[in-house]
Amino acid sequence: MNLKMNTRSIDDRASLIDLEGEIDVYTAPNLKQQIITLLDSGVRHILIDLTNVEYLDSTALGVLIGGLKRLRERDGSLDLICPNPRIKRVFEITGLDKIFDMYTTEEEALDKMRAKEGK
Amino acid sequence: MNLKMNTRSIDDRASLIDLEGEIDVYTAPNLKQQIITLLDSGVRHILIDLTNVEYLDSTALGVLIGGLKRLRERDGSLDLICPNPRIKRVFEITGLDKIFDMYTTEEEALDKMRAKEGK
Amino acid sequence: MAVETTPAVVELSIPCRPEFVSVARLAMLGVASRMQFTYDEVEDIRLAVGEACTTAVGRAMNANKTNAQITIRSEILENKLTIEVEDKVGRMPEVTAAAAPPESLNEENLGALLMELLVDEFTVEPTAEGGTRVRMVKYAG
Amino acid sequence: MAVETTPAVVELSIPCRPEFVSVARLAMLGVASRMQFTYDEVEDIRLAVGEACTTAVGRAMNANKTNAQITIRSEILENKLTIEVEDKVGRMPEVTAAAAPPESLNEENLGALLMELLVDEFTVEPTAEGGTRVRMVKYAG
Ligand SMILES: Nc1ncnc2c1ncn2[C@@H]1O[C@H](COP(=O)(O)OP(=O)(O)O)[C@@H](O)[C@H]1O
Ligand SMILES: Nc1ncnc2c1ncn2[C@@H]1O[C@H](COP(=O)(O)OP(=O)(O)O)[C@@H](O)[C@H]1O
Repeated sequence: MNLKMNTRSIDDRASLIDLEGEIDVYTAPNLKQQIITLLDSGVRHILIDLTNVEYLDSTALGVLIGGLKRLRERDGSLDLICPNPRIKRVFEITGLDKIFDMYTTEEEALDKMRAKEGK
Repeated sequence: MNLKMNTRSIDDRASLIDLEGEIDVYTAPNLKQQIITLLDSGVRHILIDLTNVEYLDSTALGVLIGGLKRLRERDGSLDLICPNPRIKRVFEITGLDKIFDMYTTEEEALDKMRAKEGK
Repeated sequence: MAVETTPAVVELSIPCRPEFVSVARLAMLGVASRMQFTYDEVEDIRLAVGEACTTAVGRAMNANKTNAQITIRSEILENKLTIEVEDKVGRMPEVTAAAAPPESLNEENLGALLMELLVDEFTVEPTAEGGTRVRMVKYAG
Repeated sequence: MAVETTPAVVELSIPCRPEFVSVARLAMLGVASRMQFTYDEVEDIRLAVGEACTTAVGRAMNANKTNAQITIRSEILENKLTIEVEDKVGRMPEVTAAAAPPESLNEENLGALLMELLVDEFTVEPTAEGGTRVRMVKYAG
Protein backbone atom coordinates (compact mmCIF):
# COMPACT_ATOMS: atom_id res chain seq x y z
CA MET A 1 0.00 0.00 0.00
CA ASN A 2 2.95 2.30 -0.25
CA LEU A 3 4.54 3.89 -3.26
CA LYS A 4 7.83 2.59 -4.58
CA MET A 5 9.71 5.02 -6.74
CA ASN A 6 12.61 4.20 -9.03
CA THR A 7 14.24 6.98 -11.00
CA ARG A 8 16.56 6.33 -13.88
CA SER A 9 18.41 8.80 -16.02
CA ILE A 10 17.86 8.54 -19.77
CA ASP A 11 20.26 11.35 -20.69
CA ASP A 12 21.32 14.57 -18.96
CA ARG A 13 18.01 16.26 -19.86
CA ALA A 14 15.64 13.31 -19.46
CA SER A 15 14.61 10.90 -16.70
CA LEU A 16 12.15 8.11 -16.19
CA ILE A 17 10.30 7.64 -12.88
CA ASP A 18 8.99 4.12 -12.44
CA LEU A 19 6.19 3.96 -9.89
CA GLU A 20 4.72 0.96 -8.11
CA GLY A 21 1.84 0.91 -5.64
CA GLU A 22 -0.64 3.58 -4.65
CA ILE A 23 -0.35 7.31 -5.34
CA ASP A 24 -2.63 9.06 -2.87
CA VAL A 25 -2.65 11.93 -0.37
CA TYR A 26 -0.07 10.05 1.73
CA THR A 27 2.39 9.11 -0.99
CA ALA A 28 1.90 11.82 -3.67
CA PRO A 29 4.16 14.33 -1.83
CA ASN A 30 7.10 11.97 -2.44
CA LEU A 31 6.40 12.02 -6.16
CA LYS A 32 6.09 15.81 -6.13
CA GLN A 33 9.43 16.10 -4.35
CA GLN A 34 11.07 13.79 -6.86
CA ILE A 35 9.77 15.85 -9.79
CA ILE A 36 11.05 19.05 -8.17
CA THR A 37 14.46 17.47 -7.51
CA LEU A 38 14.75 16.41 -11.14
CA LEU A 39 13.68 19.86 -12.34
CA ASP A 40 16.26 21.52 -10.08
CA SER A 41 18.98 19.24 -11.44
CA GLY A 42 18.27 20.44 -14.98
CA VAL A 43 16.03 17.63 -16.24
CA ARG A 44 13.43 18.91 -18.71
CA HIS A 45 11.80 15.71 -19.97
CA ILE A 46 10.23 13.38 -17.47
CA LEU A 47 8.59 10.10 -18.31
CA ILE A 48 6.44 8.58 -15.59
CA ASP A 49 5.73 4.88 -15.79
CA LEU A 50 2.36 4.06 -14.20
CA THR A 51 2.36 0.42 -15.32
CA ASN A 52 2.59 -0.93 -11.77
CA VAL A 53 0.44 1.73 -10.14
CA GLU A 54 -2.74 0.16 -8.86
CA TYR A 55 -4.40 3.23 -7.37
CA LEU A 56 -4.20 6.92 -8.14
CA ASP A 57 -6.37 9.77 -6.91
CA SER A 58 -6.87 13.52 -7.35
CA THR A 59 -3.76 14.26 -5.29
CA ALA A 60 -1.70 12.26 -7.75
CA LEU A 61 -3.37 13.99 -10.69
CA GLY A 62 -2.63 17.37 -9.07
CA VAL A 63 1.04 16.55 -8.73
CA LEU A 64 1.22 15.35 -12.33
CA ILE A 65 -0.55 18.48 -13.62
CA GLY A 66 1.72 20.68 -11.53
CA GLY A 67 4.79 18.91 -12.86
CA LEU A 68 3.54 19.16 -16.42
CA LYS A 69 2.98 22.92 -16.08
CA ARG A 70 6.43 23.54 -14.61
CA LEU A 71 8.12 21.49 -17.32
CA ARG A 72 6.17 23.04 -20.20
CA GLU A 73 7.06 26.52 -18.89
CA ARG A 74 10.68 25.44 -19.47
CA ASP A 75 9.97 23.92 -22.90
CA GLY A 76 10.09 20.47 -21.38
CA SER A 77 7.62 17.60 -21.19
CA LEU A 78 6.02 15.22 -18.72
CA ASP A 79 4.60 12.13 -20.41
CA LEU A 80 2.97 9.04 -19.03
CA ILE A 81 3.23 5.30 -19.67
CA CYS A 82 -0.15 3.90 -18.71
CA PRO A 83 -1.21 0.51 -20.08
CA ASN A 84 -3.56 -0.23 -17.16
CA PRO A 85 -7.13 0.53 -18.31
CA ARG A 86 -8.37 1.21 -14.74
CA ILE A 87 -5.74 3.89 -14.20
CA LYS A 88 -6.20 5.27 -17.71
CA ARG A 89 -9.92 5.58 -17.04
CA VAL A 90 -9.25 8.08 -14.25
CA PHE A 91 -7.49 10.32 -16.78
CA GLU A 92 -10.22 9.79 -19.34
CA ILE A 93 -13.22 10.62 -17.16
CA THR A 94 -11.53 13.78 -15.92
CA GLY A 95 -10.51 14.82 -19.46
CA LEU A 96 -6.83 14.77 -18.47
CA ASP A 97 -5.99 12.27 -21.21
CA LYS A 98 -6.19 15.30 -23.53
CA ILE A 99 -3.59 17.20 -21.49
CA PHE A 100 -1.02 14.46 -21.09
CA ASP A 101 0.75 12.49 -23.77
CA MET A 102 -0.01 8.93 -22.71
CA TYR A 103 1.65 5.79 -24.07
CA THR A 104 1.18 2.09 -23.65
CA THR A 105 4.80 0.97 -23.76
CA GLU A 106 8.07 2.43 -22.57
CA GLU A 107 9.55 2.00 -26.05
CA GLU A 108 6.87 4.13 -27.69
CA ALA A 109 7.12 6.77 -24.98
CA LEU A 110 10.92 6.97 -25.23
CA ASP A 111 10.76 7.35 -29.03
CA LYS A 112 8.33 10.25 -28.74
CA MET A 113 10.27 11.88 -25.94
CA ARG A 114 13.50 11.76 -27.92
CA ALA A 115 11.67 13.45 -30.79
CA LYS A 116 10.60 16.21 -28.38
CA GLU A 117 14.14 16.59 -27.08
CA GLY A 118 15.36 16.83 -30.65
CA LYS A 119 13.47 19.98 -31.54
CA MET B 1 -12.39 -12.07 -1.46
CA ASN B 2 -14.60 -14.99 -2.19
CA LEU B 3 -13.80 -18.66 -2.50
CA LYS B 4 -13.70 -20.30 -5.91
CA MET B 5 -14.07 -24.05 -5.84
CA ASN B 6 -13.26 -26.41 -8.67
CA THR B 7 -13.81 -30.12 -8.20
CA ARG B 8 -12.39 -32.70 -10.51
CA SER B 9 -12.75 -36.44 -10.42
CA ILE B 10 -9.55 -38.46 -10.35
CA ASP B 11 -11.26 -41.85 -10.40
CA ASP B 12 -14.57 -43.15 -9.00
CA ARG B 13 -13.17 -43.19 -5.45
CA ALA B 14 -11.02 -40.06 -5.54
CA SER B 15 -11.50 -36.35 -6.22
CA LEU B 16 -9.47 -33.18 -6.15
CA ILE B 17 -10.91 -29.88 -4.90
CA ASP B 18 -9.01 -26.89 -6.17
CA LEU B 19 -9.60 -23.80 -4.04
CA GLU B 20 -8.86 -20.16 -4.79
CA GLY B 21 -9.39 -17.16 -2.53
CA GLU B 22 -10.30 -16.94 1.13
CA ILE B 23 -11.64 -19.74 3.33
CA ASP B 24 -13.30 -18.09 6.30
CA VAL B 25 -16.51 -18.16 8.32
CA TYR B 26 -18.39 -16.89 5.26
CA THR B 27 -17.02 -19.28 2.65
CA ALA B 28 -16.05 -22.39 4.65
CA PRO B 29 -19.63 -23.77 4.67
CA ASN B 30 -19.40 -24.14 0.88
CA LEU B 31 -16.30 -26.27 1.25
CA LYS B 32 -17.94 -28.36 3.96
CA GLN B 33 -20.95 -28.95 1.72
CA GLN B 34 -18.71 -29.98 -1.15
CA ILE B 35 -16.86 -32.50 1.03
CA ILE B 36 -20.17 -33.95 2.22
CA THR B 37 -21.47 -34.19 -1.35
CA LEU B 38 -18.37 -36.08 -2.45
CA LEU B 39 -18.60 -38.40 0.57
CA ASP B 40 -22.25 -39.12 -0.22
CA SER B 41 -21.38 -39.93 -3.82
CA GLY B 42 -18.93 -42.61 -2.66
CA VAL B 43 -15.65 -40.70 -2.87
CA ARG B 44 -13.22 -41.86 -0.19
CA HIS B 45 -10.01 -40.02 -1.10
CA ILE B 46 -10.09 -36.25 -1.31
CA LEU B 47 -7.16 -34.09 -2.25
CA ILE B 48 -7.55 -30.39 -1.49
CA ASP B 49 -5.33 -27.98 -3.38
CA LEU B 50 -4.63 -24.87 -1.28
CA THR B 51 -2.06 -23.42 -3.70
CA ASN B 52 -4.24 -20.44 -4.59
CA VAL B 53 -5.74 -19.92 -1.15
CA GLU B 54 -4.53 -16.65 0.29
CA TYR B 55 -6.35 -16.73 3.62
CA LEU B 56 -7.59 -19.53 5.84
CA ASP B 57 -8.88 -19.40 9.41
CA SER B 58 -10.08 -21.68 12.22
CA THR B 59 -13.39 -22.24 10.45
CA ALA B 60 -11.53 -23.62 7.46
CA LEU B 61 -9.36 -25.78 9.73
CA GLY B 62 -12.50 -27.07 11.44
CA VAL B 63 -14.03 -28.11 8.14
CA LEU B 64 -10.83 -29.83 7.06
CA ILE B 65 -10.51 -31.68 10.37
CA GLY B 66 -14.16 -32.72 10.19
CA GLY B 67 -13.73 -33.96 6.65
CA LEU B 68 -10.58 -35.86 7.58
CA LYS B 69 -12.35 -37.60 10.47
CA ARG B 70 -15.31 -38.63 8.34
CA LEU B 71 -13.06 -39.98 5.60
CA ARG B 72 -10.74 -41.86 7.94
CA GLU B 73 -13.76 -43.49 9.58
CA ARG B 74 -14.45 -44.90 6.11
CA ASP B 75 -10.82 -45.90 5.49
CA GLY B 76 -10.40 -42.93 3.22
CA SER B 77 -8.08 -39.95 3.22
CA LEU B 78 -8.10 -36.18 3.01
CA ASP B 79 -4.73 -34.77 1.98
CA LEU B 80 -3.59 -31.25 1.26
CA ILE B 81 -1.47 -29.58 -1.37
CA CYS B 82 0.00 -26.53 0.30
CA PRO B 83 3.11 -24.91 -1.17
CA ASN B 84 2.30 -21.45 0.25
CA PRO B 85 4.44 -20.97 3.40
CA ARG B 86 1.99 -18.47 4.95
CA ILE B 87 -0.87 -20.94 4.75
CA LYS B 88 1.35 -23.83 5.80
CA ARG B 89 2.38 -21.82 8.84
CA VAL B 90 -1.22 -21.81 10.13
CA PHE B 91 -1.15 -25.63 10.12
CA GLU B 92 2.28 -25.69 11.72
CA ILE B 93 1.61 -23.35 14.63
CA THR B 94 -1.59 -25.22 15.48
CA GLY B 95 0.14 -28.61 15.20
CA LEU B 96 -2.24 -29.68 12.45
CA ASP B 97 0.62 -30.36 10.05
CA LYS B 98 1.04 -33.57 12.07
CA ILE B 99 -2.57 -34.61 11.44
CA PHE B 100 -2.76 -33.94 7.71
CA ASP B 101 -0.60 -35.35 4.97
CA MET B 102 0.61 -32.19 3.28
CA TYR B 103 2.36 -31.99 -0.08
CA THR B 104 3.98 -29.27 -2.11
CA THR B 105 2.96 -30.40 -5.58
CA GLU B 106 -0.11 -32.03 -7.07
CA GLU B 107 2.05 -34.74 -8.64
CA GLU B 108 3.52 -35.82 -5.32
CA ALA B 109 0.11 -35.75 -3.64
CA LEU B 110 -1.51 -37.81 -6.39
CA ASP B 111 1.25 -40.43 -6.20
CA LYS B 112 0.79 -40.83 -2.45
CA MET B 113 -2.97 -40.90 -2.75
CA ARG B 114 -2.88 -43.64 -5.38
CA ALA B 115 -0.68 -45.62 -3.01
CA LYS B 116 -3.30 -45.20 -0.26
CA GLU B 117 -6.07 -46.25 -2.65
CA GLY B 118 -4.01 -49.28 -3.58
CA LYS B 119 -4.01 -50.83 -0.12
CA MET C 1 -38.60 -5.91 -7.38
CA ALA C 2 -36.47 -6.18 -4.27
CA VAL C 3 -38.16 -5.18 -1.06
CA GLU C 4 -36.30 -2.54 0.96
CA THR C 5 -35.32 -3.99 4.29
CA THR C 6 -33.24 -2.63 7.15
CA PRO C 7 -29.79 -1.81 5.84
CA ALA C 8 -26.66 -3.40 7.26
CA VAL C 9 -24.43 -0.67 8.67
CA VAL C 10 -20.65 -0.51 8.62
CA GLU C 11 -19.14 2.46 10.37
CA LEU C 12 -15.50 3.43 10.41
CA SER C 13 -13.74 6.23 12.23
CA ILE C 14 -10.18 7.19 11.26
CA PRO C 15 -7.83 10.03 12.16
CA CYS C 16 -8.04 12.92 9.69
CA ARG C 17 -4.51 12.27 8.44
CA PRO C 18 -3.02 11.20 5.09
CA GLU C 19 -1.75 7.82 6.28
CA PHE C 20 -5.22 6.62 7.30
CA VAL C 21 -7.11 7.27 4.08
CA SER C 22 -5.99 3.87 2.79
CA VAL C 23 -7.71 2.20 5.76
CA ALA C 24 -11.02 3.71 4.63
CA ARG C 25 -10.40 2.59 1.06
CA LEU C 26 -9.64 -0.97 2.12
CA ALA C 27 -12.69 -1.21 4.36
CA MET C 28 -14.93 0.08 1.54
CA LEU C 29 -13.34 -2.40 -0.85
CA GLY C 30 -14.47 -5.09 1.58
CA VAL C 31 -17.99 -3.69 1.82
CA ALA C 32 -18.45 -3.20 -1.93
CA SER C 33 -16.93 -6.58 -2.83
CA ARG C 34 -19.65 -8.36 -0.91
CA MET C 35 -22.38 -6.62 -2.93
CA GLN C 36 -23.58 -7.11 -6.52
CA PHE C 37 -21.15 -4.54 -7.93
CA THR C 38 -18.95 -5.21 -10.93
CA TYR C 39 -15.20 -5.03 -10.51
CA ASP C 40 -15.20 -1.57 -12.10
CA GLU C 41 -17.95 -0.31 -9.80
CA VAL C 42 -16.05 -1.56 -6.76
CA GLU C 43 -13.03 0.43 -7.97
CA ASP C 44 -15.25 3.50 -8.47
CA ILE C 45 -16.47 3.26 -4.88
CA ARG C 46 -12.95 2.84 -3.54
CA LEU C 47 -11.82 5.96 -5.39
CA ALA C 48 -14.89 8.02 -4.47
CA VAL C 49 -14.48 7.26 -0.77
CA GLY C 50 -10.77 7.97 -1.01
CA GLU C 51 -11.56 11.37 -2.51
CA ALA C 52 -14.11 12.22 0.17
CA CYS C 53 -11.58 11.43 2.91
CA THR C 54 -8.83 13.26 1.05
CA THR C 55 -10.74 16.55 0.94
CA ALA C 56 -11.28 16.25 4.69
CA VAL C 57 -7.59 15.53 5.27
CA GLY C 58 -6.66 18.52 3.13
CA ARG C 59 -8.89 20.83 5.12
CA ALA C 60 -7.66 19.34 8.39
CA MET C 61 -4.05 19.99 7.43
CA ASN C 62 -4.83 23.59 6.45
CA ALA C 63 -6.71 24.17 9.70
CA ASN C 64 -4.19 22.32 11.87
CA LYS C 65 -6.91 19.91 12.94
CA THR C 66 -5.33 16.56 12.14
CA ASN C 67 -6.31 15.35 15.60
CA ALA C 68 -9.93 15.20 14.44
CA GLN C 69 -11.57 12.01 13.20
CA ILE C 70 -13.39 11.27 9.93
CA THR C 71 -16.42 9.01 10.05
CA ILE C 72 -17.26 6.80 7.09
CA ARG C 73 -20.70 5.28 7.44
CA SER C 74 -22.03 2.76 4.90
CA GLU C 75 -25.62 1.63 4.65
CA ILE C 76 -25.88 -1.56 2.67
CA LEU C 77 -29.05 -2.72 0.97
CA GLU C 78 -29.28 -5.48 -1.61
CA ASN C 79 -28.64 -3.17 -4.55
CA LYS C 80 -27.95 0.21 -3.00
CA LEU C 81 -24.91 1.43 -1.13
CA THR C 82 -25.08 4.75 0.70
CA ILE C 83 -21.86 6.22 2.05
CA GLU C 84 -21.64 9.24 4.31
CA VAL C 85 -18.22 10.72 4.97
CA GLU C 86 -18.34 13.24 7.76
CA ASP C 87 -15.65 15.43 9.22
CA LYS C 88 -15.44 18.23 11.75
CA VAL C 89 -12.76 20.26 10.01
CA GLY C 90 -14.56 23.01 8.17
CA ARG C 91 -16.60 23.40 5.04
CA MET C 92 -15.75 22.01 1.67
CA PRO C 93 -15.50 24.99 -0.69
CA GLU C 94 -18.09 25.38 -3.46
CA VAL C 95 -16.87 23.50 -6.50
CA THR C 96 -17.80 24.02 -10.11
CA ALA C 97 -15.93 21.02 -11.35
CA ALA C 98 -18.11 19.93 -14.23
CA ALA C 99 -17.87 23.34 -15.91
CA ALA C 100 -14.12 23.80 -15.58
CA PRO C 101 -11.83 23.09 -18.55
CA PRO C 102 -9.34 20.31 -17.76
CA GLU C 103 -6.38 22.71 -17.82
CA SER C 104 -7.70 24.70 -14.88
CA LEU C 105 -8.31 21.69 -12.67
CA ASN C 106 -6.53 21.59 -9.35
CA GLU C 107 -6.58 18.85 -6.75
CA GLU C 108 -9.63 20.22 -4.98
CA ASN C 109 -12.00 20.40 -7.91
CA LEU C 110 -10.52 17.22 -9.38
CA GLY C 111 -11.57 15.42 -6.23
CA ALA C 112 -15.09 16.81 -6.44
CA LEU C 113 -15.30 16.05 -10.16
CA LEU C 114 -14.26 12.45 -9.55
CA MET C 115 -16.82 11.93 -6.81
CA GLU C 116 -19.56 13.35 -9.05
CA LEU C 117 -18.56 11.07 -11.89
CA LEU C 118 -18.05 7.89 -9.89
CA VAL C 119 -21.28 7.61 -7.92
CA ASP C 120 -24.96 7.90 -8.83
CA GLU C 121 -25.83 10.53 -6.24
CA PHE C 122 -23.42 13.00 -4.68
CA THR C 123 -24.28 15.75 -2.22
CA VAL C 124 -22.17 17.91 0.07
CA GLU C 125 -23.58 19.69 3.09
CA PRO C 126 -22.16 21.55 6.06
CA THR C 127 -22.76 19.90 9.43
CA ALA C 128 -23.97 21.57 12.60
CA GLU C 129 -20.54 20.98 14.18
CA GLY C 130 -18.79 23.10 11.55
CA GLY C 131 -17.69 20.23 9.37
CA THR C 132 -18.72 18.69 6.06
CA ARG C 133 -20.86 15.69 5.23
CA VAL C 134 -20.42 14.08 1.82
CA ARG C 135 -23.21 11.71 0.89
CA MET C 136 -22.80 9.29 -1.99
CA VAL C 137 -25.16 6.67 -3.33
CA LYS C 138 -24.28 3.91 -5.77
CA TYR C 139 -26.77 1.41 -7.17
CA ALA C 140 -25.73 -2.13 -8.00
CA GLY C 141 -26.97 -4.19 -10.94
CA MET D 1 13.51 4.76 23.48
CA ALA D 2 10.28 5.95 21.89
CA VAL D 3 8.16 8.25 23.98
CA GLU D 4 4.57 7.13 24.42
CA THR D 5 2.28 9.70 22.85
CA THR D 6 -1.47 9.80 22.31
CA PRO D 7 -2.44 6.81 20.18
CA ALA D 8 -4.20 7.23 16.86
CA VAL D 9 -7.56 5.49 17.02
CA VAL D 10 -9.31 3.58 14.25
CA GLU D 11 -12.71 2.24 15.15
CA LEU D 12 -14.86 -0.02 13.02
CA SER D 13 -18.34 -1.31 13.61
CA ILE D 14 -19.69 -4.20 11.49
CA PRO D 15 -22.76 -6.42 11.63
CA CYS D 16 -22.16 -9.65 13.54
CA ARG D 17 -22.50 -11.73 10.37
CA PRO D 18 -20.13 -13.99 8.39
CA GLU D 19 -20.03 -11.79 5.28
CA PHE D 20 -18.66 -8.78 7.18
CA VAL D 21 -15.67 -10.38 8.88
CA SER D 22 -13.62 -9.73 5.74
CA VAL D 23 -14.29 -5.99 6.10
CA ALA D 24 -12.64 -6.06 9.53
CA ARG D 25 -9.71 -8.03 8.15
CA LEU D 26 -9.17 -5.58 5.31
CA ALA D 27 -9.38 -2.54 7.58
CA MET D 28 -6.83 -4.09 9.97
CA LEU D 29 -4.59 -4.92 7.03
CA GLY D 30 -4.65 -1.20 6.25
CA VAL D 31 -3.87 -0.22 9.84
CA ALA D 32 -1.06 -2.74 10.33
CA SER D 33 0.51 -2.04 6.92
CA ARG D 34 1.14 1.55 7.92
CA MET D 35 3.08 0.48 11.01
CA GLN D 36 6.57 -0.99 11.43
CA PHE D 37 5.35 -4.58 11.21
CA THR D 38 6.92 -7.18 8.96
CA TYR D 39 4.82 -8.78 6.26
CA ASP D 40 4.38 -11.88 8.45
CA GLU D 41 3.31 -9.83 11.45
CA VAL D 42 0.72 -8.00 9.34
CA GLU D 43 -0.67 -11.39 8.32
CA ASP D 44 -0.72 -12.49 11.96
CA ILE D 45 -2.76 -9.43 12.91
CA ARG D 46 -5.18 -9.97 10.04
CA LEU D 47 -5.76 -13.57 11.12
CA ALA D 48 -6.03 -12.76 14.84
CA VAL D 49 -8.67 -10.07 14.20
CA GLY D 50 -10.50 -12.40 11.84
CA GLU D 51 -10.61 -15.03 14.60
CA ALA D 52 -11.86 -12.59 17.20
CA CYS D 53 -14.71 -11.52 14.91
CA THR D 54 -15.42 -15.12 13.94
CA THR D 55 -16.02 -16.23 17.53
CA ALA D 56 -18.48 -13.35 17.92
CA VAL D 57 -20.25 -14.29 14.69
CA GLY D 58 -20.46 -17.91 15.84
CA ARG D 59 -22.04 -16.94 19.14
CA ALA D 60 -24.37 -14.48 17.37
CA MET D 61 -25.61 -17.20 15.03
CA ASN D 62 -26.21 -19.61 17.91
CA ALA D 63 -28.06 -16.93 19.87
CA ASN D 64 -29.98 -15.60 16.85
CA LYS D 65 -28.42 -12.19 17.39
CA THR D 66 -26.95 -11.49 13.96
CA ASN D 67 -28.54 -8.03 14.10
CA ALA D 68 -25.95 -7.00 16.68
CA GLN D 69 -22.77 -5.15 15.77
CA ILE D 70 -19.13 -5.99 16.51
CA THR D 71 -16.78 -3.13 17.34
CA ILE D 72 -13.12 -3.36 16.39
CA ARG D 73 -11.10 -0.60 18.02
CA SER D 74 -7.40 -0.14 17.26
CA GLU D 75 -5.05 2.06 19.22
CA ILE D 76 -1.94 2.78 17.24
CA LEU D 77 1.34 3.85 18.79
CA GLU D 78 4.68 3.92 17.04
CA ASN D 79 5.54 0.33 17.91
CA LYS D 80 2.46 -0.99 19.68
CA LEU D 81 -0.90 -1.93 18.26
CA THR D 82 -3.77 -2.63 20.66
CA ILE D 83 -6.93 -4.14 19.25
CA GLU D 84 -10.17 -4.57 21.16
CA VAL D 85 -12.91 -6.62 19.57
CA GLU D 86 -16.16 -6.23 21.43
CA ASP D 87 -19.52 -7.86 20.89
CA LYS D 88 -22.85 -7.97 22.69
CA VAL D 89 -23.71 -11.57 21.91
CA GLY D 90 -22.80 -13.52 24.99
CA ARG D 91 -19.71 -14.87 26.64
CA MET D 92 -16.89 -16.64 24.93
CA PRO D 93 -16.62 -20.09 26.56
CA GLU D 94 -13.54 -20.87 28.64
CA VAL D 95 -10.90 -22.32 26.35
CA THR D 96 -7.99 -24.52 27.21
CA ALA D 97 -6.47 -24.41 23.79
CA ALA D 98 -2.80 -24.67 24.58
CA ALA D 99 -3.28 -27.89 26.54
CA ALA D 100 -5.42 -29.71 24.00
CA PRO D 101 -3.87 -32.31 21.68
CA PRO D 102 -4.25 -31.35 18.01
CA GLU D 103 -6.70 -34.21 17.35
CA SER D 104 -9.24 -32.85 19.77
CA LEU D 105 -9.24 -29.33 18.38
CA ASN D 106 -12.50 -27.94 17.14
CA GLU D 107 -13.16 -24.59 15.51
CA GLU D 108 -13.74 -22.81 18.79
CA ASN D 109 -10.56 -23.70 20.56
CA LEU D 110 -8.61 -23.50 17.30
CA GLY D 111 -9.69 -19.85 17.06
CA ALA D 112 -8.57 -19.16 20.63
CA LEU D 113 -5.32 -21.04 20.10
CA LEU D 114 -4.56 -18.99 16.98
CA MET D 115 -5.21 -15.69 18.74
CA GLU D 116 -2.94 -16.71 21.62
CA LEU D 117 -0.18 -17.69 19.24
CA LEU D 118 -0.44 -14.72 16.87
CA VAL D 119 -0.32 -11.74 19.23
CA ASP D 120 1.90 -10.76 22.16
CA GLU D 121 -0.91 -10.24 24.66
CA PHE D 122 -4.34 -11.83 24.51
CA THR D 123 -7.10 -11.44 27.08
CA VAL D 124 -10.81 -12.22 27.02
CA GLU D 125 -13.29 -10.66 29.39
CA PRO D 126 -17.06 -10.49 29.66
CA THR D 127 -18.56 -7.01 29.21
CA ALA D 128 -21.18 -5.36 31.38
CA GLU D 129 -23.65 -5.60 28.46
CA GLY D 130 -23.46 -9.39 28.40
CA GLY D 131 -20.97 -9.66 25.59
CA THR D 132 -17.28 -10.41 25.20
CA ARG D 133 -14.26 -8.16 24.82
CA VAL D 134 -11.12 -9.64 23.27
CA ARG D 135 -8.04 -7.51 23.77
CA MET D 136 -4.91 -8.16 21.75
CA VAL D 137 -1.60 -6.36 21.77
CA LYS D 138 1.14 -6.73 19.19
CA TYR D 139 4.52 -4.98 19.38
CA ALA D 140 6.33 -3.90 16.24
CA GLY D 141 10.08 -4.00 15.68
N1 LIG E 1 7.14 21.61 -9.18
C1 LIG E 1 6.06 20.88 -9.01
N2 LIG E 1 6.14 19.57 -9.25
C2 LIG E 1 5.09 18.79 -9.11
N3 LIG E 1 3.90 19.22 -8.71
C3 LIG E 1 3.76 20.51 -8.45
C4 LIG E 1 4.82 21.39 -8.57
N4 LIG E 1 4.37 22.61 -8.23
C5 LIG E 1 3.10 22.49 -7.93
N5 LIG E 1 2.70 21.22 -8.06
C6 LIG E 1 1.38 20.65 -7.84
O1 LIG E 1 0.60 20.95 -8.97
C7 LIG E 1 -0.67 21.40 -8.63
C8 LIG E 1 -1.06 22.61 -9.39
O2 LIG E 1 0.08 23.25 -9.91
P1 LIG E 1 0.30 24.82 -9.85
O3 LIG E 1 -1.00 25.52 -9.97
O4 LIG E 1 1.36 25.12 -10.85
O5 LIG E 1 0.90 24.91 -8.35
P2 LIG E 1 1.13 26.15 -7.41
O6 LIG E 1 0.12 25.94 -6.30
O7 LIG E 1 2.55 25.97 -6.91
O8 LIG E 1 0.94 27.39 -8.19
C9 LIG E 1 -0.64 21.65 -7.17
O9 LIG E 1 -1.60 20.79 -6.63
C10 LIG E 1 0.71 21.26 -6.67
O10 LIG E 1 0.60 20.27 -5.68
N1 LIG F 1 -18.89 -34.33 6.82
C1 LIG F 1 -18.16 -33.28 7.17
N2 LIG F 1 -17.38 -32.74 6.24
C2 LIG F 1 -16.64 -31.68 6.53
N3 LIG F 1 -16.61 -31.11 7.72
C3 LIG F 1 -17.35 -31.58 8.68
C4 LIG F 1 -18.17 -32.70 8.46
N4 LIG F 1 -18.81 -32.97 9.61
C5 LIG F 1 -18.39 -32.10 10.49
N5 LIG F 1 -17.50 -31.26 9.96
C6 LIG F 1 -16.79 -30.16 10.62
O1 LIG F 1 -15.72 -30.70 11.33
C7 LIG F 1 -15.60 -30.15 12.61
C8 LIG F 1 -15.42 -31.18 13.67
O2 LIG F 1 -15.84 -32.43 13.19
P1 LIG F 1 -16.77 -33.43 14.04
O3 LIG F 1 -16.44 -33.30 15.48
O4 LIG F 1 -16.65 -34.73 13.39
O5 LIG F 1 -18.19 -32.76 13.70
P2 LIG F 1 -19.61 -32.96 14.37
O6 LIG F 1 -19.88 -31.63 15.06
O7 LIG F 1 -20.53 -33.19 13.21
O8 LIG F 1 -19.49 -34.10 15.30
C9 LIG F 1 -16.83 -29.36 12.84
O9 LIG F 1 -16.41 -28.05 13.03
C10 LIG F 1 -17.64 -29.44 11.59
O10 LIG F 1 -17.86 -28.12 11.07
